[in-house]
Amino acid sequence: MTAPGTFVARYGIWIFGAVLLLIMPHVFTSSFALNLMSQMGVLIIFSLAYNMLLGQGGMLSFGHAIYFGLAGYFTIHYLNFVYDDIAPYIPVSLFPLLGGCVGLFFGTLVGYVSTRRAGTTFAMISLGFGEMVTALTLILVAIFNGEDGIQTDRVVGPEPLGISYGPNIEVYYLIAVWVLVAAAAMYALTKTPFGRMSNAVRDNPERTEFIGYNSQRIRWLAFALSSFFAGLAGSLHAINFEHVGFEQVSALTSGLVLFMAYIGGVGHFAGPVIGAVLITFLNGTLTTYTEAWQLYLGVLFVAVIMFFPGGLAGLIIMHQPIWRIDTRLLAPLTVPYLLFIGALLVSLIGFIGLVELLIYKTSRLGAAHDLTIFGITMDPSGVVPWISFAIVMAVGVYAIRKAFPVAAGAWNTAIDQARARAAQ
Amino acid sequence: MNAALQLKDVHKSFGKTEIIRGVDLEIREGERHAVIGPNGAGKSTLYNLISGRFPVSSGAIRLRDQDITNRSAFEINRAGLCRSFQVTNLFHRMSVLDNVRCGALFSLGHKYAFWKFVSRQKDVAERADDILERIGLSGKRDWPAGMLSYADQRALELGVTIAGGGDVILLDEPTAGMSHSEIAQAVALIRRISTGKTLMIVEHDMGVVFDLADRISVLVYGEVIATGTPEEIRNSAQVKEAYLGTEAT
Amino acid sequence: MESFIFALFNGVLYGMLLFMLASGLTLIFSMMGVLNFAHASFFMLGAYFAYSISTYVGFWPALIVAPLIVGVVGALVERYGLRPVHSYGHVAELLFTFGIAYVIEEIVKMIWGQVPVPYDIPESLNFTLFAWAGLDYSAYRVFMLLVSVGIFVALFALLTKTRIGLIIRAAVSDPTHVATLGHDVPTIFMWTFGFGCALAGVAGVLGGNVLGTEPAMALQLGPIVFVVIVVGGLGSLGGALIAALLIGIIQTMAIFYDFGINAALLAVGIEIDAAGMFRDFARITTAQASPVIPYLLLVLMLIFRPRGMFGTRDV
Amino acid sequence: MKFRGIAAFLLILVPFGFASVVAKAEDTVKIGLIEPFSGPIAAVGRDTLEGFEYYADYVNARGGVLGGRQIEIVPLDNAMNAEKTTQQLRKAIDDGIRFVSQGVGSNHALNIIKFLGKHNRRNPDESILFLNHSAVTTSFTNELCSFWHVRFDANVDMKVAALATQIGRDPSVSKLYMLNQNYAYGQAFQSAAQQFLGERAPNVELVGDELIVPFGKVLDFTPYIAKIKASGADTVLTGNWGPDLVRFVKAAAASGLQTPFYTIYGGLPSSIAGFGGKDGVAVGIKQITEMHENDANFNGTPEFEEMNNGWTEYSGKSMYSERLGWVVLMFAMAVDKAGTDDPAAVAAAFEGLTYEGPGGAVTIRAEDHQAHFPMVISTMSDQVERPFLYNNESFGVGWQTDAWVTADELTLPTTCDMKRP
Repeated sequence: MTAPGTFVARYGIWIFGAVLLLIMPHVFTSSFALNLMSQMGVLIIFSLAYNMLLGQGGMLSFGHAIYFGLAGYFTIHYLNFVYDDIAPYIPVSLFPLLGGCVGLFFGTLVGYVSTRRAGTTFAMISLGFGEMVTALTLILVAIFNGEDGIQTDRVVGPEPLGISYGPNIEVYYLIAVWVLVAAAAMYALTKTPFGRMSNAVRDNPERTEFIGYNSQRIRWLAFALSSFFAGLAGSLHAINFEHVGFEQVSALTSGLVLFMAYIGGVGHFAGPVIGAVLITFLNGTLTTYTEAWQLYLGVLFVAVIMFFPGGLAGLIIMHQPIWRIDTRLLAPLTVPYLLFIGALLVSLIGFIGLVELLIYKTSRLGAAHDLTIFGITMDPSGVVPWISFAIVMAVGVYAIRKAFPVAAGAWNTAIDQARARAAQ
Repeated sequence: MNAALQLKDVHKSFGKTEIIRGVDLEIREGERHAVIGPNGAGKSTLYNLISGRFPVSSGAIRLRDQDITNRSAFEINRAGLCRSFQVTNLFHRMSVLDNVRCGALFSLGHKYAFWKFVSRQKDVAERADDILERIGLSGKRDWPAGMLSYADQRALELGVTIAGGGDVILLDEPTAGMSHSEIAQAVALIRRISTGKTLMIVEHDMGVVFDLADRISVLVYGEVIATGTPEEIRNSAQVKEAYLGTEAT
Repeated sequence: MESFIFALFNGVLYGMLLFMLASGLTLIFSMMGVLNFAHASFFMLGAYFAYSISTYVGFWPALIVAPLIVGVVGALVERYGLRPVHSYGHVAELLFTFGIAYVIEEIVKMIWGQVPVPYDIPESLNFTLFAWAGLDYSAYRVFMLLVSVGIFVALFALLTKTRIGLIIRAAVSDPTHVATLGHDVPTIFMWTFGFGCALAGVAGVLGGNVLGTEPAMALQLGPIVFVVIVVGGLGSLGGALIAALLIGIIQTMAIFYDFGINAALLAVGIEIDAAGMFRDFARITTAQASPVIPYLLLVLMLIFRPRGMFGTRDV
Repeated sequence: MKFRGIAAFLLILVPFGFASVVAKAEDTVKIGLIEPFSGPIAAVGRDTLEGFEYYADYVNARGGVLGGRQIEIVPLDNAMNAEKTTQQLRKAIDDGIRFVSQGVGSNHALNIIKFLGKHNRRNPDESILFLNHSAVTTSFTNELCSFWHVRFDANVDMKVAALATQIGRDPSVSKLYMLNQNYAYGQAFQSAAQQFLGERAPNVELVGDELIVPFGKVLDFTPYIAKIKASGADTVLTGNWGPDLVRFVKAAAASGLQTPFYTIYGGLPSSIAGFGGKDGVAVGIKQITEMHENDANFNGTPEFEEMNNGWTEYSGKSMYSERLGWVVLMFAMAVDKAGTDDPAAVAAAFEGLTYEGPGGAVTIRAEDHQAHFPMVISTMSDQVERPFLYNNESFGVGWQTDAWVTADELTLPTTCDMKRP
């Protein structure tokens, strides 16, 4: 990291991100899109926080939503207390900090016991805590109000600078600012002694003990700091929706953030950002088109684990050595990659067609309607659509098997050329 | 002469099997001390007991005037004892530079700090540059450790070990698996890094042992059967019978 | 005293059902070191296959065929999914099985729909064998108990008394060594995984009609099965049995001998405001808390004795 | 550790265009139906959608509303996630939808009510009316009541009051055991039952009153069955649903417990499919509904018979929540009465609106927008004329009327202090 980066090289991506966050609501102006983007922001923070555990610290948690959700509950309660004049007023803009502290508190507490072990033991303990807290949120109705969750009105107290946080756009910008602050803070953390040692503990916990570090202490610290940012995100989530319910602490949310971080790529700082944006987008829009989006999401997750464990960010980063040397080396990759993507699309069309047919068959036994897939209307009771999609899928899979070695070969050639050029 | 490291009647059993059966050993301040012995004699176990990887069953271990018996590994390391591993034990996904920096961080007082950048710490940079220079990996500082050649990984292993600045150094078969030319380089390296410090080394290659060591201890079936200068060991009938006679390399 | 024995008996019945669920999981872990998150999903597949098959040919053929199909599905998942992931380490394997569990649930919904399927206890065993304290115990429940015991005995014998058991155990501790002896380790692993899944299938066939066969059943049962094998000690068959019985008995006792937290708090002089925010704490009784007890046990066990009651290694 | 991967950000955002598709301006009156069409209980959402579509077709085939405009049902998937409900609500607003309906999951309904409370105040020109078809939390028509909310189902208190009325009348009930889920709904059921049993069934002794951790966490109900036996109860009252009901009934049947179960949700297709008709009949499941197919009232009127037969033909399902029809039919009546599709006018038109259903008059009370109608308590039986049909498969069992509870008996006071715009 001694590369003499110019100002643009070092801060360019951050400025780009800030500008993007600034102009997005002017490009996509609908209330739905605005809400979706706000949610993306919240989940970017949450999945980056989660990746402090999984990607940076090597801890697989099945229960990180606890800190996200509990901070949300706290935020809503506090807002309501302010309404009822029980608690002193705090500007809404600073609530995320408060939520972060709640996350930090619970993270420190639970982390103390759960981080004494790493690996699968840690994963199991997180599962156990997750189940217990979810059960408690349902039972302790006075605090969590069960399935209904609790509600608030975020427009409270004086309005500094005329910002009331009534309009959604103001909340969007609040989230945008916090996304930048939290992402920068978490990025900075990776560069500190703690961040480095967190990586070291992930790679080889035993060795850290022999260079003077207590690996449990590092895991604990990582866990607590990650919970802080998870709490920060949870607080923003609560402000955004003015509601928090048991879903936010449940295994569902824990699983979702795991999906985001992993599909985006845990090996790279920006991976969870990509994952959060992509999954939130799919989550929000695919439901309009198909009932099977959860299956597609699951298949995508399994495919990432099996075929590209680096996630989407990993796919991009594996080309970094090439473009660093010479972007023109990427040109010969175009055709093989397009071939591969084409094959992938063909097999996907076949797969999606079959899935949609099957779903239609099981879910609408009674009424006989026509089915429209990819703009083609067909009679799902006949055998023709089934055979057609099966053939398309078979062709696609065959093409993938042919195209993959070509694409992989092209990448190998390019990287070899890049290395040869670098050695010169 | 003061003892840098002292073992008194150390025992270690795994289940019913006693691996270390009452070891008494004294490593003097500033000497290079080799431990030799046949396979399964308990050399690695002895290291693991000293460095805090396993607790002892009975007995006492002192590092200078501190009792380090059954203390945790990081406490022992902070007291000034550092060790390497027989099987390369690095942070394989991190860069060479970061491996060395990690080794240096604690001892330079940066500990668990999360409010300052590693790259801005002059002391860390100086220490890392110095060590990379000494282990000959300055040119590969940005390589991921996992991608280094075997010999380079062994060198980095040494680098991480000494980065913390501990002055009692335990090396576990540092030349295992190396070719002849690599061994010569490794010995020179070990000599360089251990100058002015106390070195304890487990080694199979007798050439290396007799080349480096000021004194040698022979460990057989969990017991030290002899300690002395290379000359004394070479001429000891007891050692010959128990060890050199059958397994000399 | 009789009521205590009665509660104990019910706890044992329930515990043996848990053991049947967990046996395949502990087998897979002890052989392969893989914590199979999707185990309950294979259990669910067993129940669904049994339902479909039994509508055509009846319960008894389904008891044989459904686990076989589940076993083959499991073996295929191992061969084409888990094996390639193996090289990324145990956490990746855990993640993979987590993903598979998710996908299986969606596939089950696609094929059998989201509404529970009417999978019933077979007529031939649906008669009352004996009654105790006013409760009828059907032949089917006793049959389930016998099968669980049979599974335990058979697995125990398989692992300790047979040649194949020796090879498998050797393969765990030293795969390369076993491979050099001419045994095909990947194939052994594949069939071990398949066999473990088939055991889950058996549990599914027998348990599906008692617990209800629906797509969410895997999600509901998954965590408790984990608790059983972790508390018992990963890889320990006897540990899984004891843990299953322990959890079964504790949960049953907690409901039988209902005991309120409020009473306990009052006993030590703490009174909780009946209208305050923490009033619900006071309302909790052991019966209500009984489904949470296993998780408490899990967390405590992992903190104080991570290898479980009878485990030989940490999780 | 470079941040360059963010360049992918842009690429990913490209398809965002989809999200802001502008609604086509068609001359239909749209009802956005926000239900789970994916996720764990999508089947319920889909059945609801089918019902809405059938009745919308029914109205449209008879000339639609406002002299020829068609009613269009727009499905909006919330995947059983309360936050997503809010999101879909925003989407509905973007698409110019002014009427939304929902009913599965009272937490979702609560979100809608709260959201509309703020939205309709902040944007009076884009007001939205919420037609609640099944969310039963009592407070929605009490302290949380809203001008923008109309409820077509009886609330928990009304249903429990109806059950308590019948339990008080039933001479075979003397000792009652109660088991509920330990969360907001189950606790509400419990306290309502404690109140109404005292008022309407004073001779019945409550010998057990338990709460369990909800949503499928309890696997073995045998200990509870043993407790019921030991308590000497002759009747069970439970608000449970889903696996918590299915396993409870299965365990009761397996242990030979033969005390009738008074339930609210025993008649859901997922419940019957779960415990199976045989166990249901063996235990003696009772349910409370607005109507069931084997009731004498149901088969008297040709109009209703035609409507119902058409439904079964259309969907392959028996009628089990007739009120889905009321929602659409009464909506059409209200729009025509108001003479406009302006939500405020339609909401006002709903007040006091009466629809003559097969079981009697359905009236929307003006004070709290709560529908009032007679309800019927029925017992599961395998000796019925019309067994329950789901997706063209018969469960082999159906319902037989025990007794009706009149609308007057169900009328409870409201604390609603409605603010009208």
